[in-house]
Amino acid sequence: MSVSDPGRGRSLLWTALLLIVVFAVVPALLASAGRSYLYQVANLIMIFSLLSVSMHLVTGVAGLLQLGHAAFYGVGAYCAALLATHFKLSIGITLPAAGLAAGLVAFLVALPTMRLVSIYFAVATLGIGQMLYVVMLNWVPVTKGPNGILLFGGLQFLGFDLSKPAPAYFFVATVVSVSIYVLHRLSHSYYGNALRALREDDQCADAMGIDTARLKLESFTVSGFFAGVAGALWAHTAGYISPADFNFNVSILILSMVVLGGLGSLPGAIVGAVLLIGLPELLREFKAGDYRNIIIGLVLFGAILFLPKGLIGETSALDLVRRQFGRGRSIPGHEGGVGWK
Amino acid sequence: MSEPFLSIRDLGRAFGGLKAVDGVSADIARGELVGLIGPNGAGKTTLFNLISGFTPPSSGEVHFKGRRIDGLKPDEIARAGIGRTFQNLRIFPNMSVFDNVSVGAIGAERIGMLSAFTGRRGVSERISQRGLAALQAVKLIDDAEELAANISYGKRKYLEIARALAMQPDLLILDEPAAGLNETETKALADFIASLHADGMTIILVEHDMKLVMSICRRIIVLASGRKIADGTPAEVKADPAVLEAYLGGDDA
Amino acid sequence: MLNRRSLLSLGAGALALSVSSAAFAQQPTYKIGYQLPLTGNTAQYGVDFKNAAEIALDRFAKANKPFKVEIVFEDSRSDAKEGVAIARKFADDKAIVGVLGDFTSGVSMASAQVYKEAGMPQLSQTASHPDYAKISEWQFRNITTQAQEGPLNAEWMYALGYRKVAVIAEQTDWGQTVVSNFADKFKALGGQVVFSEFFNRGLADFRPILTKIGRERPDAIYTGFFYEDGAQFLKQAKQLGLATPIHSTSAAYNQQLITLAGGDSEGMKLTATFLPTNPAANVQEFVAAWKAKTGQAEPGQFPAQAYDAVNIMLAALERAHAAGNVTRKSLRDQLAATKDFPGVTGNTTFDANREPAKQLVRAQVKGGAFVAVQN
Amino acid sequence: MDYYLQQLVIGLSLGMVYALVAIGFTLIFGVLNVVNFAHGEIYTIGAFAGLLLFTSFAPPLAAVILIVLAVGALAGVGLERLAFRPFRRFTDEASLKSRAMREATLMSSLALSIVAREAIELIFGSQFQAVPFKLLLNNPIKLGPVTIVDGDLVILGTSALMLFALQYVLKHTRVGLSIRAVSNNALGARYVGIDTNRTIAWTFAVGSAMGAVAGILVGLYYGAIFPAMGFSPGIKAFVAMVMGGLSSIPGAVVCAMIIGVSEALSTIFVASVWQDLVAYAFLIVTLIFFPRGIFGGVRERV
Repeated sequence: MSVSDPGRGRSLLWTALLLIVVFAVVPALLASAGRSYLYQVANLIMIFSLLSVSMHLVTGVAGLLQLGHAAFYGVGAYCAALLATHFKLSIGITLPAAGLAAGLVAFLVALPTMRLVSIYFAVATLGIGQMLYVVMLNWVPVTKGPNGILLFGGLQFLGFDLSKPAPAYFFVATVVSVSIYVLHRLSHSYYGNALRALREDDQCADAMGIDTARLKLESFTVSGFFAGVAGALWAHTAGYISPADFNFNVSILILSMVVLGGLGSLPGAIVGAVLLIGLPELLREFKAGDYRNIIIGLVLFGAILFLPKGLIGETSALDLVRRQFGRGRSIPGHEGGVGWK
Repeated sequence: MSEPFLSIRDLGRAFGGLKAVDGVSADIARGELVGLIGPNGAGKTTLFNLISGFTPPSSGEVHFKGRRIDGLKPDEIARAGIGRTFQNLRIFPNMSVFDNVSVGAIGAERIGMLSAFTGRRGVSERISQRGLAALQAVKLIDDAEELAANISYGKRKYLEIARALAMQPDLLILDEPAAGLNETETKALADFIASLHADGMTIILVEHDMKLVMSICRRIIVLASGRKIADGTPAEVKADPAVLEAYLGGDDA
Repeated sequence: MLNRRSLLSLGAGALALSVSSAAFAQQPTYKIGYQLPLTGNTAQYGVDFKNAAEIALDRFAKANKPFKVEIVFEDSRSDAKEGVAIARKFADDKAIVGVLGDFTSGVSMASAQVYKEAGMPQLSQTASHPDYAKISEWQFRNITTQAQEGPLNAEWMYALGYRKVAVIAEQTDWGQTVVSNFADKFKALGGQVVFSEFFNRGLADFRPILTKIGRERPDAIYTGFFYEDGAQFLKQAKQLGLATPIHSTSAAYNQQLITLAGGDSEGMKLTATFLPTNPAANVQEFVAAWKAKTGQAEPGQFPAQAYDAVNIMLAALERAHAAGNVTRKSLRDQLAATKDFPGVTGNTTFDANREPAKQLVRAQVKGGAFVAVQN
Repeated sequence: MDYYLQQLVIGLSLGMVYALVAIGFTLIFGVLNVVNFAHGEIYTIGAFAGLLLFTSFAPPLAAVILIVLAVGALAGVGLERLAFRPFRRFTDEASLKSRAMREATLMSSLALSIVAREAIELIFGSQFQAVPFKLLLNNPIKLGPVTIVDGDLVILGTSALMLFALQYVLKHTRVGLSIRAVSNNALGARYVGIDTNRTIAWTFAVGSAMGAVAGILVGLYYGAIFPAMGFSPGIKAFVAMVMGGLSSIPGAVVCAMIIGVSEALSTIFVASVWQDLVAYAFLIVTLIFFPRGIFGGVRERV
């Protein structure tokens, strides 16, 4: 593929820019500010970016309104915390385990509910989220219920201690970047197009030979997996988790991020996370005090009113095909007839 | 060569007490272009839905390429090689024209999640090729990047057909493709369908526009009140008194 | 509204005062961080703490001490992720030598991870989780733990002749300790716990549980709730005609309980470390200042704990200043050395595990007020 | 036996509270197909408005209810104007009930509900408001082996009255007729000269007025009026509506009762902390067997 290919060039440029920002510019700024508080905010923004991007796959791309995402975040966090406290495992193991556990739970709860459509599916996810929350809160012998779980030992990876703010930042940034890249590939591919078809008109997608039930199940499971990964990151960076971190309001917060940035847009989901985590902290700096939450509500309202497509509109998978053949070029071996005889 | 291409045997479907489709049988050979006509409420769309699996039949069987397909889910039937369009134009409005068409190819290729990571080779390349070929066939290649919601009504009609073509189906079912088109557009569409047929595609066409059906179909099946009342060449059907009565009676009702 | 506005201006005034005095640069100013919920579902508690803290600070400022103190309040919404961010923020601010708060154990403990790492003394007025003070040598609290309160109530109720008791508490870390500490002692005494359950905080309807309790026909009910849930519980118990005596903990000790439940709260017994009717001078001074500042009735148990927590912090700061060395480390050591601090919640001494030992008194709702009782 | 009977009665009264909230919620959904996340806040506004009236003017209950109805209606119209109308760019059937419109209004109503709740909290504080005791609707009434309170009767009466009034309004008034028309076919309604915008505003007025009355009644019933009071009944009403099949008001009422009863009865078998689990498990099981709600097959929309 030639370098002059505009689609590929542009997307490479964006990726490079983003990586530079995440791994060089932001850490440099953070280091020069010398405030662990800012590291904390940055970590939180990244964790919630992963949560919103994982919800984006289900809600933005596949169009399944998900009202219980925080529960899978919680399942991941609890899995990581339990493994870390009972078996003294480090994040190298708890992180994938948390993802798998959350993915498995997502898969199991999705099995019976996949037949449901639109608002019925949404309210089923709400019910499942609430059920998981009630379990976290009340299954005292395992989750310690409202006592929550205290993780001692900080953030260890392959024998390295990453507990200090800067190493922790790089660890979280790496995990989140890789995860978001995977989710990006999923949503920005023909597989993503199949999910979009499901969102646009599931019956019609059926008529195209797309196994919509399988797609729903898969996207829900993958989304749960990455929410679980985010949960492990939170558990290990915060050092203490309790059910309150995973209640309905958190699901709504994540949904707001996805919608604020523009349903269907992955960069939008990230922007939404940056805004909804960053803004409250920014307002704290400006001593907005009691008016903080009202301002956030108004910003959310204004964004929906004035930016009906969100801050960033939906992106298409088209540059994929542009990348493959280049625009306007004739298709190799294609003579204008149709190839379906 | 005993098995016909598509074989509908005594197919029936009742909604409550109403028999929307009542014991319809028909065989369709590979490469045929069959018109399906009938007055409003004759059960044409229901018959389509029975064949494509959107409505499960209450009686009868459907065999396609030697395989029994009634009772299968719509996506399984689609993958067996039956592509369809919808009466009320169901494109994916918030996706680009190309992405719309790609969905047909995606379904036929049965891609899995891993395909998202294999890059440009393999299945993704095949999908791109199929999609672009289908777009070229309907001459929408210049609109590939346009949002489907933003193209004209006439183009959307072609888009829907292109999406079904990207499946590379063995049988194409078109549900009133000319609805809402003007005379010139209808003519162009007729030519296009005829060219598809000339390329070897097996097509069943439901249409209100008699002129269109009569001009391109060599065989016409007439439904009335859920029953097949005529099956033959345009000339035979036109001359059939049962057909005349059904249409006149239908006007009264 | 009025309240908050006056509060704000007061805070601004205090700020201006500290700024102007800093301009003279004669007296050093030390900063204390206070993280607490000022918005959200638990804001009422945080607002109480803030009022109590400002009363304590005001009193300190008038006492002509050789240094100034400024308290930085940050709103955590009782949300762990905000709490941790605040903790980082406090830890970053080199001028902050000690931290008060948070309200819930969950947020306190999540924040404690940061303070442990940063080496910042943290004194919570309400964190009740059994493991809170075990996190590190930097965590302190000024709350009667249930390890102390539970057995005391068990003995009291056993002495009243109750043998079959139902226990119910909120489903929080604190509620868990309410039930376990009481039940262990009560069973050890030879009593019987015939019913033991938890409820989710903010439960609107207690009647299903009350009906269930009623069926067990206990001699008495021991409860672990805060005043709002408590008021609902008492009202609905009365509705259902449940006449079983009800005992509770110091957490229910708030005049608001009587305001909300009215006559239905009559007769409820509880233990507390703070009684506004206590004639001691410091108690009366606090009660008067509270009434003047908030325009409310007498302060409850929690504001009193917050008031004491702030004063304990200030006293430790004073000792550190006198020793000529105010750092986070020295402040921690001075906090740990707190002995017989005369507060409105009784004398406070931190033991080796940085837990306070408190003197509990028995009280009962009589004639629309909490009064001290012997049994 | 008495014990089970008592739990059943409690469950029914719990269900009635949910039903009271669900009626207005379902009416609005039935017409627009949108989830109004701010319905819980309308409920809270109704409770606070009623309480303010009581404490400042001490009018009789009936007068308060009338004024709260008006306050709720106004709040509903305001809500519709701010959070719903701006997203209705075209008034044809497709865009009225389009996905984009549903998503946008879901979020806009959520955003407004945050603003409203925070504003109430800023003004009144987040604690329970003290409700004068003589107003409380919790005086026990013994009925043989079971005990109910006068509030149960008031809520039952109000729910029944609301249902009948609503049926009357829908079937026998011009406004009701246009509401039904817009609900069934917005475009058709427009063709026959019905002002869609005005009809939708009316729907919000009626639905929100009912929500507001529910707020003050339940507030007096439990003696618990606080800014976050709308959250829990709001969710339960939402669940009841979906279980009931989205646009069937009687269906939502029945399902609200089912939820209430299952919550109360579940405490017989498990600790009460699990009662939410039972209620939601019930929801999931219902949806598995009735993917479109129990009463979803009913074509009549409102």
